[in-house]
Amino acid sequence: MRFSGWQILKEGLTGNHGWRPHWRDPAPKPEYDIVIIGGGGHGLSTAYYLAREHGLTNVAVLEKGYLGGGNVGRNTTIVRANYNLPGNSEFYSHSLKLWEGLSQDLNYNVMFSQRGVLNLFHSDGERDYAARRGNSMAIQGDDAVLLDREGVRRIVPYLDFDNPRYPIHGGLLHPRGGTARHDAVAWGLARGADARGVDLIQNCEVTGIDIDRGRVTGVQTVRGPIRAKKVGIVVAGRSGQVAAMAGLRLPVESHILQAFVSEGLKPVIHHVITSGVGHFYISQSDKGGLVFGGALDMYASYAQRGNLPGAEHVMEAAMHVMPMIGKARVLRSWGGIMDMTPDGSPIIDRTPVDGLYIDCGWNYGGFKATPASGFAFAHLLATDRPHASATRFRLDRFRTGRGIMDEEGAGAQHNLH
Amino acid sequence: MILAGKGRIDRSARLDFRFDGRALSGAPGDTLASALMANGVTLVGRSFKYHRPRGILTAGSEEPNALVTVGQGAHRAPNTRATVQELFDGLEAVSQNRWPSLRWDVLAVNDLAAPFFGAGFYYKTFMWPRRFWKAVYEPAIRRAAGLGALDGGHNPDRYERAFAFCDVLVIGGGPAGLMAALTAARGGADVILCDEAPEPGGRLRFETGEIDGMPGADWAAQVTAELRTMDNVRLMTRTAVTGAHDDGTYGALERVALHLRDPGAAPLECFWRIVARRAVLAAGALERPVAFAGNDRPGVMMAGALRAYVNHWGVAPGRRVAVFGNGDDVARTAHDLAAAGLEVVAAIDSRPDAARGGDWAHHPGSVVCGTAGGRDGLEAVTIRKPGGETIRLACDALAMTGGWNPSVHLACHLGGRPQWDAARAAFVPRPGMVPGMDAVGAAAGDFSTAACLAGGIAAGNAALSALGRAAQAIDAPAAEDAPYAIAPLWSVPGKGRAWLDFQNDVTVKDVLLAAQENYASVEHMKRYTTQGMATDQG
Amino acid sequence: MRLPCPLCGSRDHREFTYQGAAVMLDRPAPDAGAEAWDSYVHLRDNPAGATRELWYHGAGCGAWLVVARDTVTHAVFGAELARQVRR
Amino acid sequence: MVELTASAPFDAGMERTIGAVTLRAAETGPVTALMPYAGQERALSAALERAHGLEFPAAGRMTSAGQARCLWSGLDQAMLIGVEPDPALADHAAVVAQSDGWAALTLTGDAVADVLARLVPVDLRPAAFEQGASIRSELGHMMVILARTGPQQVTVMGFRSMAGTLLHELENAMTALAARPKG
Repeated sequence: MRFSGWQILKEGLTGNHGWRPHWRDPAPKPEYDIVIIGGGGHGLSTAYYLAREHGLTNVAVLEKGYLGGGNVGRNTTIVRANYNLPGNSEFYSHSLKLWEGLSQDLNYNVMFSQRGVLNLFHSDGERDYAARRGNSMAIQGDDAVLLDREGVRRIVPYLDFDNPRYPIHGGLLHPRGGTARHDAVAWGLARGADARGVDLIQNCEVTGIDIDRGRVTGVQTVRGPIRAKKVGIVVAGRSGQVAAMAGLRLPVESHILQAFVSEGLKPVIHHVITSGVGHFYISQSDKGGLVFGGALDMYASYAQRGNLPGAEHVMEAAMHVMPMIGKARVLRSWGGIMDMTPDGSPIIDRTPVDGLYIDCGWNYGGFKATPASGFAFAHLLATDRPHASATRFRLDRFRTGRGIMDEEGAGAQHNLH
Repeated sequence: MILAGKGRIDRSARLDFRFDGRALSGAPGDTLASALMANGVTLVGRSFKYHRPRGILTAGSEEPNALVTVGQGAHRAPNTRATVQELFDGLEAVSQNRWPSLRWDVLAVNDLAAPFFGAGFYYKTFMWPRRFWKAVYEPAIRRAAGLGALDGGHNPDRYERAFAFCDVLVIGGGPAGLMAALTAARGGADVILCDEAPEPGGRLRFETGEIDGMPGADWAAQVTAELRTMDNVRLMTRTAVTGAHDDGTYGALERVALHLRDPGAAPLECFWRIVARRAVLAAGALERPVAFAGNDRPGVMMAGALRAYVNHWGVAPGRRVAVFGNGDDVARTAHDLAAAGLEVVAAIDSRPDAARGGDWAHHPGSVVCGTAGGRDGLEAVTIRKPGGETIRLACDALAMTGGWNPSVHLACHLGGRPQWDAARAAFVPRPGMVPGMDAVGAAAGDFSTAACLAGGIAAGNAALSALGRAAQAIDAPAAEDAPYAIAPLWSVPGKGRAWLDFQNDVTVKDVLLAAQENYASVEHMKRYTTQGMATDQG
Repeated sequence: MRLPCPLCGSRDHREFTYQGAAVMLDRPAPDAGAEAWDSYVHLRDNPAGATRELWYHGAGCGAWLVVARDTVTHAVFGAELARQVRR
Repeated sequence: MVELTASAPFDAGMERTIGAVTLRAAETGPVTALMPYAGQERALSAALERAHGLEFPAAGRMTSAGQARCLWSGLDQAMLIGVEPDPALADHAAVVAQSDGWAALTLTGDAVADVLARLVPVDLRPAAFEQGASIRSELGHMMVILARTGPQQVTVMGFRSMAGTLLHELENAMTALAARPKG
C-alpha cells in the first residue's frame, strides 16, 4: 500500500479499516544469503539498502527485542554533516544527502526537518576551530555559516549571551542539519525492507555464531539455528558481546548517554543548538517537547539509564546557556548505550572471520549515520569492498595507526569523546 | 459550586485570584482546581490535538487536563497542574492551547477532521511536493504543537539543590507511609518522610472512613504531629520523590515557595538528592478512567477525585451527579455524594451482581456508553442496560472509576518490570526491583485502609531489622478492611471516540489502528500512538 | 552510584573520575610487541556484567581505586587502593 | 624593588550571621602539607609527637595539641596548621609550606549542617561526621577540607584562589535557607 494524502482521505471516510500491517512477522527460514544481527536503525537500514541497491532479498534481520528498540529509539534525533576530518566528512556528507530524500524514498514521512544546527562557541580559540571546521565542511560540499555574536542573537535571542561561565562569542550554523522523527526512521526502513522481501524477525536473540574453519556458517538463536553465507553484526550497545561469540575483542567500551525531554510547549526553539564546552544541546520536537542532553555519564554501562550527577550536569549547563528553560519541566529521561572507540569514529569492516562483518563504534552519534551506515554496510556485505564513503572505518586502524580519525584530538581514550 | 458547611477547609477567609482575566475568589487550603470548582468554572483547558474542551479530571499530580499557566513575564510557569497549585492571594492563571479564547477556539475544527488524524497519520502524508515539508507542512504542525508557552526571557527565580542522608526513606505519607515512618522512627532509625501534598495523609484526607474511632484525616494529623516532635524524623511535605537511582540514591523535588505570592529570597523549588539505606514505597495508587465514548467531556471526573473535592474541599462540579464504574467504589462514591447533599441520579456498575449501596437509582450490569453536553460541561449520559436498551439521564457531573493502579513508577526506575495481578486487575511491584526498597499499601496493591496500616508497620519493622535494630511491637489501628471487589472493565464498546490518554488525545480507535498496522509490541504501540507518553503517563 | 572508598567511606560517584578497565594496570613490557600493545591500549573485553575498573577519587582523598562493579545492574562489589592491587 | 603586601583571603574579622548560622574568617596561622615518605608514616608520627605533641592523623581524622592541629587531607597527606613545622619532620616527609594557598572559614550555629547540605555531597550527620573528623570532598564545584571543630561548628578550608567563590556559595546557601517559609 502506498501512503498518501489521498489514501488518508479515503480511509478516513471509510472508517480506516483498510490500513494493512507495515511489516510481516515471518517465521525464520532455515537459511539465508545474509543474516543481519540487530534490528535497530543501522540493521534495518542495511537490510533496506541490500534489497534496494543490490537486489539481495534473501536476507533476515534478527532482533532480540522489538524493531527499532536500540539507540534509534533512544537518542536526540539530530542529523548533521559537520565533521572536520577526511574519512568522516565524506561519510556524513553522503548520509545527509540520503536523509534529504529519505521520506520520499521510503514513502514514509520520517519528518526530516532541516532547521539548521547551530554550534555555539564561547572563546576566541573555539571561534578559530569553528572557522576551520566550517571551511572543511564547505570544501566537502556541505554548508556552513560562521555567525558572530549579533548574528547568533538575531536567530536565538533567548540565550544568555553574557553568562560568566559560557559567554557566547558566536556560532557555526549548518543550515542543512536538523532533526528527524527517530522511531519513524526505524519503522519506515522496516516497512521498506519488508516490502522488498526481507524477513524481519523480532524476539529472536542470537546466542551463538557458527564458524567452521575460519568461515562463518550461520547463527544460533533462541528460535533455533539459522544458516547463512554471510553474517553482519550491527548491534550498537552489545557489540562487544556479539563479537565475543566469534572470539573477537573490539576497540570499544560501552558508555551511557542520557537525554531528556520536557513537557509539550509552544514552539520557541527553531534550531538545533549545541554548546560543546558546556556539554549541552537542545532542539524542540514537532510535538513541542524540548529534547536535550549533554555529556556521557563517563563510566562503562549497559544499564540504559543514567545517574543523577550526569543529569544535574546537563541541567546546570542548560540553565547557563538558556535560562528560560528553568520554567520547563522534565517529562522523561532515557539512556542509550554508546559504543565508544578510542578515536570517536566508527567501524564498518570485515572481521578476521570469513563472511563475518561488523558495523559498530558509533560513539554518541549513530542516529545521523543511519542511512549511510546501512548503505555502506550493505555495499560491503554485497560486494566485499568498502563503499567509497566509508573506506577509512577500518577495524585494524588502531593497531596499524593508519587512518585514525580523532575529531577531538584527544588521543586513544574510550571515554574522552 | 460550594457545598455550604461541607469539606474540611475553612471558607471564611478569602483569597482573590484571576483565571483568564476573570476575578474569582477562593479560600486558604484551596488548590487552583478546587477554587475554580467553587466558582463554577468547568471549562479549564483545550486538549492537545483535537482542541477538545476539557475540565478537571483528578485531584492530584496525575491531572492530564487542567493544565494552566501561572504567573507573568519571565516568572510564568506553563503546564502547571491546577490540581497541585495551591491558591494564594493574587494568583494569576491563564488557560492554554486555545486561540483566540478558551471558549472560542479556532483549532477546535481539528476535532471535526479526527477521522483523518488517527495514530501516525503524519507518517503517511506531507511528503509532496518535497519542499512543502519545510515551507508549509512542518511550520503548520509546529504551530499546533505543545500546550503552554515559555516566556522566552531569562528565568529570574531562585532554585536550590541539597543532599540528605537517612536510614529509612518513606515515600508517601498515606496510612501505609505514616505507619512505616512511625514504626521505623520509634525503633530509633533516622527517617525521612516525603509527601507531595502540603500535609501528609494521602487518601485519608479525602475519604470519610475512620481510624481508631476518629476521622481518618484527624488520625493522620495526629500521627503527623507525633512525627514532628521526633528528632530522628524529617518530614518533607510538598516533596515528590521523582527518581530511584543506584545505591539507595533518590531524587526528590520540593515545592518550597510555589504556594507563596512573594517567595522573597527563598528558592521556588529545591531538588534533593536523598541517600537512604532502606526505602519504603508507599506512594499509593492512581484511579483508572474507563474508556467510553465522550469520556473526556468537562464534568466527567474520577470518582476518587470527586470524593476529594466534596469531602475535603467542600465543592462539587454540579448538583446532579451520576456514578459509573466496575467496583465497590461506585457505591462508596454515591454514598459520599448523597451525604454531602448532592443528588445521585444513578449508580451505574458494570457488575451484574453489584449490590445496591443506598437510596438511589441502581443500574447493575450497566455501562455508560455516551455523554452529551456543551463545551461548558456535561448535560446527560447515556446508559446501556444489560438487555441492550439505552436510557438517557440528565446530570451535571459523572464520577467514573475503573479501579486503581498501584503507583509502581519508582520501583521500575532501575529497569525492573512489575507483575500482573489478575485479581486486582493491575500491575504490582515485584520484590527487589529497586534494591533496599519495599513497596507497601496501595502501592503494593493492598487497597483497604487496615491492610495499608498493617503493611506500613510491617515495612517499618522490616527496615528496622535490615538496619540491625529491634522491631517495634505496634498494634495496627482499627480501620475499614473491605475486600477490593472489582471486575475488569477497560473499555465500553460502541460508536464514538473513547479516550485512553487524555493529555495526548489518544483514543481506543488509535490503539486498534496501531494493532491493525502491526505496531503490536507494547513499545511500538506506545510510540506510534503516543499513548502514555504525556505527563499523566496515560 | 556510590563507591566505597577505602579511605573516605561511601561517597557519591560525582566525586570520582572514571578511567577505564583495570587491565590498564597490567602494562606490557616495552618490547612485548604490537599485538600486546594494541590489546593493552585499544582492545577491551567490555563485559556486560562484572568488571574491574580504575576510578580516581579526585574530589576526595586523591587515591586511585580499583572498583569491582557490574555494568548491567550498576551494583558495586568493592573498591581497593590501586597501589595495593599493584603490590 | 617592588614591595609586596600580603593580603588576606577575607577581610580581617569578617563575620556574617544569616539565619541560624554565623560565618567567620578563620585565622589558620601557618599551613604546612606533610606527606610521609613510603614506610615513614610511623616515624613521622613520632616526630610530630616529639615536636608538636600530636600524632599524624588517621584517614578522616584530625589531631590537635594547643595551637597546633593536624588535619588529614588525603592519601598520605595531612595539613599541619597553627605552628611552624619542626625541621626534623622533613626527615620523614615532604614538608611543603602552603600558608598562602588556603582560605579558611568557620561556620557556627544550629543550621550548619543544613547549609552544608546544600553544597557538600557527604553525610554530615553527627554520627557520620563526628567531633574530630576531617574529610575531603567538594563544596559546589570546589575541592575543600571540612573539619568538625565543635558540636555546631565546622571549619571549611578551600583554595585561596577560590576564596571569593567559597564565600559566595556559602552566603547564598545561608540566605536561601533563612528565607524559607516556616512550618
